[in-house]
Amino acid sequence: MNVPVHHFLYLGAFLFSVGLVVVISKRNTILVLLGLELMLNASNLNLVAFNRLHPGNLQGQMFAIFVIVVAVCEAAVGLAIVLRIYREYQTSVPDDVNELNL
Amino acid sequence: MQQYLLSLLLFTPLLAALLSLFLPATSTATFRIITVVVNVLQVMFLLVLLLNYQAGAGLQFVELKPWITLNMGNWGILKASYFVGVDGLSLPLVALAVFILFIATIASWKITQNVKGYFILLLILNAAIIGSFTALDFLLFYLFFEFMLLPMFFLIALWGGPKREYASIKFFLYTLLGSILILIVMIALYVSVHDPSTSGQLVHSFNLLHMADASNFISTSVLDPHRALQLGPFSARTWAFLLLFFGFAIKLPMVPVHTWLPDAHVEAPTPISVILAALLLKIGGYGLARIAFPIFPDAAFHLGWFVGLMGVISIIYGGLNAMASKDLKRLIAYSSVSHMGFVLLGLASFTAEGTAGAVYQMFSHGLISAMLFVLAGVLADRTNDRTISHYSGLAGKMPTYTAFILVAFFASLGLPGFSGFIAEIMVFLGAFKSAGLGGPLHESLAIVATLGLVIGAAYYLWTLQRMFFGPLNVKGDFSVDQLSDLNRREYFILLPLALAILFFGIFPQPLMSVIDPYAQHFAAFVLETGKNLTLTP
Amino acid sequence: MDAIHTYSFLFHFCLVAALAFPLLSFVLSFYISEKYSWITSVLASFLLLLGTLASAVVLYQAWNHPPFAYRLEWFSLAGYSFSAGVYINNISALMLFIVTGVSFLVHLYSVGYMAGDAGIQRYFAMLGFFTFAMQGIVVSGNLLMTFVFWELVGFSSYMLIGHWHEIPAAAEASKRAFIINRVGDAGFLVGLMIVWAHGHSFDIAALQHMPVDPTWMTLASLGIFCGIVGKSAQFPLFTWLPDAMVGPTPVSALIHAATMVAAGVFLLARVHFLFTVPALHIVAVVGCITALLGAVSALAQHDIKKILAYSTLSQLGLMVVALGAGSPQAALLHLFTHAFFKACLFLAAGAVIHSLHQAQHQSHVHFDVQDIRNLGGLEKKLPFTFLIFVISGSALAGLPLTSGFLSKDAILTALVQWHGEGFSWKLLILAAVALVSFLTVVYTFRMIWKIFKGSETATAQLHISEPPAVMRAPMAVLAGVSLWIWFSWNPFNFYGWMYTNIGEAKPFHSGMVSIASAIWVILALGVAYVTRQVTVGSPLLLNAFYFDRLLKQFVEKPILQLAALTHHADKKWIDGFLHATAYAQLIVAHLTGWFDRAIVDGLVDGVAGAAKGLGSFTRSFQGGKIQLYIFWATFAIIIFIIWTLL
Amino acid sequence: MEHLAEQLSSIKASFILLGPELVLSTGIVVLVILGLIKKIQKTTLTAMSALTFVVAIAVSLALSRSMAQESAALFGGMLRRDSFSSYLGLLIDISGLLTVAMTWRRQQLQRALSEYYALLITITLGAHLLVMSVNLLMVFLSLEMVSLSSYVLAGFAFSRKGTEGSMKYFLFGSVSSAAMLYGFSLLYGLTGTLDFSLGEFTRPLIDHPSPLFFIAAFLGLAGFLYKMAAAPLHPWAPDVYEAAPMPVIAFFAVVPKLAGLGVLTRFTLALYAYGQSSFDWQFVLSLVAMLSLTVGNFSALWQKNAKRLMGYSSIAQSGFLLVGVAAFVPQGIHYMLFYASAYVVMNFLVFLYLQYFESLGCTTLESFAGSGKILVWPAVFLLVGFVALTGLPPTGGFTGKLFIFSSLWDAYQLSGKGVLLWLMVFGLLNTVVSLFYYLRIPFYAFVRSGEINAKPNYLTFENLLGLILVLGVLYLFFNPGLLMGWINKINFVL
Repeated sequence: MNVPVHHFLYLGAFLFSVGLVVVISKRNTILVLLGLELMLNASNLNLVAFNRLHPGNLQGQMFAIFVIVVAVCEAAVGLAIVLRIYREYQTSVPDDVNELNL
Repeated sequence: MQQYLLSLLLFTPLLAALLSLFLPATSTATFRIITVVVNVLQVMFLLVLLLNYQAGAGLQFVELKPWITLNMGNWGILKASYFVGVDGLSLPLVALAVFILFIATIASWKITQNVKGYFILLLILNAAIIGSFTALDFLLFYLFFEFMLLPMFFLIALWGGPKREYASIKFFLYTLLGSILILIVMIALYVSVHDPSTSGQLVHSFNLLHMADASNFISTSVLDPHRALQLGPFSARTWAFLLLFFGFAIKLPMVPVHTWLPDAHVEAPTPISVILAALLLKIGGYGLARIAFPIFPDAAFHLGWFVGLMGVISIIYGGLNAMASKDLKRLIAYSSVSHMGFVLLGLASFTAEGTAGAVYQMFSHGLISAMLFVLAGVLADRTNDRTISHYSGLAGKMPTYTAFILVAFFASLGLPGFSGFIAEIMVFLGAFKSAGLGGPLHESLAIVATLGLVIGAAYYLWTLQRMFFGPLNVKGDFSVDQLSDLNRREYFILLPLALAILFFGIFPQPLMSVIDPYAQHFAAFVLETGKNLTLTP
Repeated sequence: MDAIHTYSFLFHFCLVAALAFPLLSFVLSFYISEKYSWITSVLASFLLLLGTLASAVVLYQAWNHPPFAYRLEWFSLAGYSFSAGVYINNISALMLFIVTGVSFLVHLYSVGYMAGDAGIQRYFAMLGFFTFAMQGIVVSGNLLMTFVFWELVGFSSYMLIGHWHEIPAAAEASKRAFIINRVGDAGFLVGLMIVWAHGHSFDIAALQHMPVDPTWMTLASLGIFCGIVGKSAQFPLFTWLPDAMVGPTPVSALIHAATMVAAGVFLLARVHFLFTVPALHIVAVVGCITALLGAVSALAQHDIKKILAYSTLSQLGLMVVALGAGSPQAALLHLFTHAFFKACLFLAAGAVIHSLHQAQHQSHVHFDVQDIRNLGGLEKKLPFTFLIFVISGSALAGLPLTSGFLSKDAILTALVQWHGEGFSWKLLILAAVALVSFLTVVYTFRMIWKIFKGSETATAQLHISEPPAVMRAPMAVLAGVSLWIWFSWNPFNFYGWMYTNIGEAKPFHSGMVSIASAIWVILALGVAYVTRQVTVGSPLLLNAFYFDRLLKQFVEKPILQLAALTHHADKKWIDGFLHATAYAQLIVAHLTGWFDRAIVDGLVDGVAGAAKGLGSFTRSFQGGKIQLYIFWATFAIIIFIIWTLL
Repeated sequence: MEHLAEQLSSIKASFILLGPELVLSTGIVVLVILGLIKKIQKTTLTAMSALTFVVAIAVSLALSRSMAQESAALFGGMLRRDSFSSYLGLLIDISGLLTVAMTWRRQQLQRALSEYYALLITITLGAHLLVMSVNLLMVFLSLEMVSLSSYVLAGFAFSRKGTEGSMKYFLFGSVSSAAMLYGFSLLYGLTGTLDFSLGEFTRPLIDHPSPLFFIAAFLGLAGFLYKMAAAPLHPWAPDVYEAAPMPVIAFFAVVPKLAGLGVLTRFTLALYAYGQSSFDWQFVLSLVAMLSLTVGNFSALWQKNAKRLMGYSSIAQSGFLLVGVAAFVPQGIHYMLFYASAYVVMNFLVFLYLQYFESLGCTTLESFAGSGKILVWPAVFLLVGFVALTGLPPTGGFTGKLFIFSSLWDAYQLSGKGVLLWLMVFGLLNTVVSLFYYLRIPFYAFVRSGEINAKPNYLTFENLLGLILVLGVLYLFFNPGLLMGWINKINFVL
């Protein structure tokens, strides 16, 4: 099975776009965090897939591992913030949290 | 001491301001005394300066000290210096500044609110004005130029009239806009100019004298007169000139960028109005003569007609507006617009007469407008009302005041015997002659400008008729009893002004002999260089 | 100037003294305490007397000697010298004497006339200054200095006409006089600019050799003529002169005789050489119009002083015609004679007014004492004044045996000579001048008749007495010099000592003209007698063809409207709203108004508005909703990428 | 493949050059541990963190003195310590120190102080690493280090609004860094290396330019722009600024900005490849700068809240800093560093006094009314700060702007690109607009009359520190030579 590299790229781009749309449009903060994960994983996919183009170079895979770690941290911080938000605002809809404006 | 005279003039007020800073705010009299002492010292320095000044010897009392020297490697060295000096252009204005600032201090005697702050700001303003008139380094000039803004802003905004906030912000924004235009050109200029005295290394100099020499432009620079880059309709040099021109024209002020002036004047306290009209406006004209014209003579030559035309428009538009003004201070403010138009017309003539007239006009208008604003202030002090239509027949009630008003009005409308006449007639002669010498102005401009004389007579005499003649009658929230004649302090503020105006109207030679060499040199330089640079492809 | 004449010290001294005394009078007036203000009047008259004596010495020493020229550098610029020059020849010496003399007489007269006036110090100060300024014009050998004094004359006339500043009409008239003069002066200034640009000198002597392009020369001379039109109240800038009658009567005498309106004619004579032929033609036409206009308007006036004012207009017109016709001598001769008899007439009229005022004051009857319709039969009550009036009136009318006959004759002769042979438009001018001299007789006769003859009406109940001696004396002196004898031995030949010495004498005198003129005048006298009861009721003439209203309507009002408009526009900047202006009737007004609203207003309002608008635009992305932020940022990046890649 | 021993020795050598960062790391650990002690004095924590910064500054100074000016690659090319990064690191440390000083004045109000300081130092450490990074992986990691800590710190007001700011910051930041990461991944694919300082990175880009590359690079840039709060990735800034505690804002306005600027400079210079790049990065940066200036200045005109106003001001200041980079001439970077230094001083001057006034209840602009008459010195110093931010003489802000715009003019003369001229004119005219809002607080303070509950007290810590900062701002105008001489020694190599 020899899938060309650009297929991975398309998939990555698709994942990234979906993630972005989710981030922008979902009304639940948890889902927004999921969208973020999608976006990060789109990059991961790219990084790993590019190994095809640059064989013998493990930097991409390394990077992906780091990204996964960072994504975990990010999720942790994000969830903590969401919890705080819920405590203060009794909602997890980002749009409803808009006391800071203008 | 002689070689430090200008520095003494400049730093005495700053040191006094610093000293005042550490004195308790409660001892109000101290601040007045300190300021007066500074003024007296400045007068003494000025006298020494005048006695040792040699007319026709170019720049004198020059102090040149390195200030900023930055070695930027391949790019070259950036050099700004503490470079001051006086010549036939700046000496009259420095003298005027010292005199008017003294008058302003005396006129400030009645300030009671926050005396400390007021006098500190006044002292800073003092230094900035003197500095602007003496600086020969663009960066230094710009420093002083900007330095005037904040004290002036607060002086109007804190001690001004009812609409002071609006007026002060308008003043500030306008002037800042002008100074930004100047800043743009300053940046472009110093990058483009090198110091010819240093061989080998490229030295980017802020020295105005270097900038005025066309051969000092780095040949790759956009502003190099021999390689004028075309940017849209004009060459880069013309653009630069236009920016400078409008930058200074705002200060001058020229129609249509004049509207900050009436507001600022109407709202400012009397001494500040005096300084504003007598000195700050002159910096516009001074900047044109010192910076815009000599550095870009080709563009100035090319656009001379435009400068002259704007001058004529200012003369007439300002006059018409003065005629329709209902407030005495506003009327005087508009008359300033009209009179400063003569400065533009004179400078744009590229003749010795026109230039001398322009400088003389700056000096003379400094005296006359100071007197006018003091007079307007006298009335405002009495009744807090400057509406022209609220008064009638003051001549009978306030005879001395009316006498001074007569002097000031007739001096301002250019009656012979007063200094304004000499200035205006020189401007007219120069402006008319310009075309014959290959200068940029058409004869018709001078002819149209004579309308300004008629309009000037019309609004002043009409005001006289309305306010001072006819039967005594007042309207508004005050009574006739409040209209006391001049008190002694006011009298002694006005008398020296009136005498000075008269003196320079009857004996122009002392002042003219100072201006003359400068005017000749200036006119010949801009005309010749302007023509030559224009001819070179 | 082949023979260099050295002037004595006495001459120098007297020349300085002649000018210094009036100035001294001006200065000293400020130092006399208000309590003793009457001293001013005496002191001033005394100083003027000294001045007159000094100028007499000057006249004596300079008469028929080579001109005295002295140049003092006022200031120098660019290698050119702006000098204050003195130039004394026969004309200026004579004029100096006449100015100082008449002024002295007026001063003297004023001692009586103005006694008790509150502003007497100011009055005499300005009178002195007025004289000084006029003397300056007379002796100046330099156009710039002339212009300086010219303006100063305007200033002092402003102060004097508006002497009674509490009266609104006086304030109005003085303002008007100054502004109208300024209009002329603006033209004068243009003339000066042309002269300077081409000759680089203002020295009158030097200008005679100035090579100038004829077009510029014509323009320059017309420019200077503008100044003259203003000062000598020629058409169309004459309206200030009748208005100026609100000033004190001695001032009117001075203005009309020696110090103000004379300046124009004098200057015209002095710089006559600058005038090119086309320019002279215009001068002649303007003079002619003025003369006619003055004469016809005088017919319809009821106010004594107005009649005299219009008569001055018409006489000045005659002088200007003579100058236009190339005969400065004739004009000057008439100027000199006119100075005496017109001063005399005004003083006499002043005497009438003064006496009637005094009488009114005692009896508390009020009517307009200057209106001749209220007067009549004063012959018996004021015999001395009547006599003076008759003598000086005859001179004005140009009856034989008076100075006026001589000078008018000179003008007519000059015109006859000028128009030459054949038929040309110049003949029309000659005819007009003849008509003017005819009308002059008519209105003068009518005026005197109405005041002194007939029966008393309003004044019948009044106890009227002659004015004091201090007023009578100057009148007597002036009446005396209104006779022919001072100007030419032969009462029918103007070609006397004065005429021959005030210019290049042209040996042209036609006895025919004198005879014709004498007959013409007698005829006019007859007509005047016959029609003495006819009143010319034309309001058109009464108001001098509504000229000032015309000026008001078409010059003043638009300017004020324009001013209001520009101001309005400026204001709107500040207030930030526009509303339609009621003043926008004129196209110009519309245009400037549009310009101001669109361009000038637009600046601050526009910039501020745009800034705020832009601010609210850029801010509008900041709604507080985080997902929207992200959306906008994404959107912006996409736009950015697309824009850059394309 | 190197030998392990060699690698180890190179890592050892790297550690020596990583002195300041090690100091900071130690500080973090110590502070966290100290936080565990129940009865610890708050002052002790403050002193400890101040000490950390002081030592870090001292170590960096010592290091930059001892180090030959050559740049040194650390950890096999992950980081690079050169004079550029050292200088920025120093600025960042000084900012940290000033933040600690500001915090000291309100430490009693601050909950979880040890964590607060620890996070502060973590951000500093991340910023240090960020400016040293030449590897995309390292860039990502250090950027996340800064970001994650910032998200938390932004909520340290422990208020409703603080939490909201924190959330917005987090969401916006995460998306930006995800986008950046995506861009990085594409760049890796296109070039085959993560080290953007290498020729390998730029060569394929010069040889085979593709739009994909541009998109990738621009997405990468977006991450830096977000960190700098430059348009169009600025919207988080005002919200976060309004909600966070004052010292934190002061810190945010400088440290992440400078760190982002540092890495952006390196990154864009690599992309620009001495003008060989087929994409006009100069144009892009000019556009970004103009957009930032416009958005920042014009939006600020409307603000009524001092903190929010400063948020927009910080956006506009990013625009000014970017101008220096956009010139793409060597002295442009130098001048940018000068302006950045001046910016640190004037920024802290302003925030110091904003905090002071906030403690007196002045949060909205109107509430400043009348304060200038009672609290003369604080108001005057605040005025100086605002004047400096506006860029008027005689302040370092003016000199900085003068320098930056002269390098821009130079760049314009070299390239003749119209966009640079526009940027210059536009940027300077923006000064006028900025004046409008910068002067509003002094305007209320001095001109409007109002009541304020305070007693004039000259001898406060704020006034002492303020005086030092004011003198600094003025000194930078009157004698820029000293600092400029130091900056000039910075030899900028990729």
